[in-house]
Amino acid sequence: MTVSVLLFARYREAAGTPSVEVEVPANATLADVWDRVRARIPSLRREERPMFSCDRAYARGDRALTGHEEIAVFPPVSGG
Amino acid sequence: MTVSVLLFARYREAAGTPSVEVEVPANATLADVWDRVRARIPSLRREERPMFSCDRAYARGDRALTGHEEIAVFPPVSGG
Amino acid sequence: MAGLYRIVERPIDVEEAIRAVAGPDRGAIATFIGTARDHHEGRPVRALEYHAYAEMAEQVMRDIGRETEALFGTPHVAILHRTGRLTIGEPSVVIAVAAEHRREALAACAHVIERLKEIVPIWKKEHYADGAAWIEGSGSTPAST
Amino acid sequence: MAGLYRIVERPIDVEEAIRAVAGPDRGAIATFIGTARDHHEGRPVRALEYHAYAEMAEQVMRDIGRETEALFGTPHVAILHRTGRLTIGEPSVVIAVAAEHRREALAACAHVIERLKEIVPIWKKEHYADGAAWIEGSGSTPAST
Repeated sequence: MTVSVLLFARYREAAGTPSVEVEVPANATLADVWDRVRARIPSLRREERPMFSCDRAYARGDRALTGHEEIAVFPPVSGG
Repeated sequence: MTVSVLLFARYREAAGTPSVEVEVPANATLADVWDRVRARIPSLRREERPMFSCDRAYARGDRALTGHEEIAVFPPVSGG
Repeated sequence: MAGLYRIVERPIDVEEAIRAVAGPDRGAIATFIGTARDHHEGRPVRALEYHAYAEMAEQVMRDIGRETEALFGTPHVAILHRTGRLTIGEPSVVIAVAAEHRREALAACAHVIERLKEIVPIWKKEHYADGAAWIEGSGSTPAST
Repeated sequence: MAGLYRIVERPIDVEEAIRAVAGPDRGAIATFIGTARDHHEGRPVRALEYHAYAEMAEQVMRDIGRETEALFGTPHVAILHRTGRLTIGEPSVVIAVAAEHRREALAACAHVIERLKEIVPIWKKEHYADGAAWIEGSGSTPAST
């Protein structure tokens, strides 16, 4: 399935794009998606502390996807 | 010596005056002054928790007076 | 010591206190606003009235600012307390503390309101539909503690 | 649940947050304002820039409001966070919590800013005379803790 991944902050800047599409097997997890994103975008390869969200709520890397979620990956937050 | 005593809040209302003058011996204490004030103003006789100040700083009842201080007596504070 | 310590008879607003403490080297401002509440211990309150020994109150508020700076390292403190009659909802007191970081600003602000209620010579009178009553503090004498 | 939770691109002010939480049955409003500081770890900062995942950020701020109400009994919470470029001294975040009494208002306000910094998807970039850097949080993943 094709999933679109939103990128934010340093990840977005490193990727040069606000979102990226990757192909993953059915039932792929967020961690699988992140692996494909990093394979596609070399500047993200050294990012070791990603935070994931599914449909605007935090999710863990082992979360399995249906392909219909709004997915985002971003670095540890620093608002305030 | 004659000392003038400022009254605040409920004490002022009970006394019907913002200040009262009393005669006390030289070297009288704040507690002595308070005794005279209550003798003069019956509506203050039941007040058992006075706070004293001398020259705009808190002082204890055993503080001896020169007669030149700004003296005040008032109930426990309740600002905020 | 920087700071603003004032008993005022007009309405007070939080912006005035914030302006008094803000500055480019500070990343955090904590404020506390006391407002006239419409009830007290289950009884409806129609209005509040505050009376102050203004000259001493401003002196004691300044002392609280000094104490707060010593405890929390926060020299930028503002305390404005209103006197006279307040309608429900109006601010009676506004405190603002600015600091480099959030934790000392928040801790210092909480300290200021606690100390204000303990020692600043101000008194509150509650007005009800059928009368009024002075509120009395817990009343330890600061000089003896 | 009452409350105001918003990511905004324009300047924010504390009065807006206060108005959102104030009410006649509340005697205390605690606020926290984060402002753009002119230095960080000894280095001069010229400007700040905040980027947010706005839709999720507002959702998470609302979650923090719910959590805060559960912990402190304070349903009246406002959180406004700015995005875009800020000049030094401008507020980046304004939090206001109203409660019947001061202690829960102050404790709840402190809780909100701690949680905001932990979990709301917003990122800060510092601009210096000679470059810029994204600031990274301590980064425990909320879902795994």
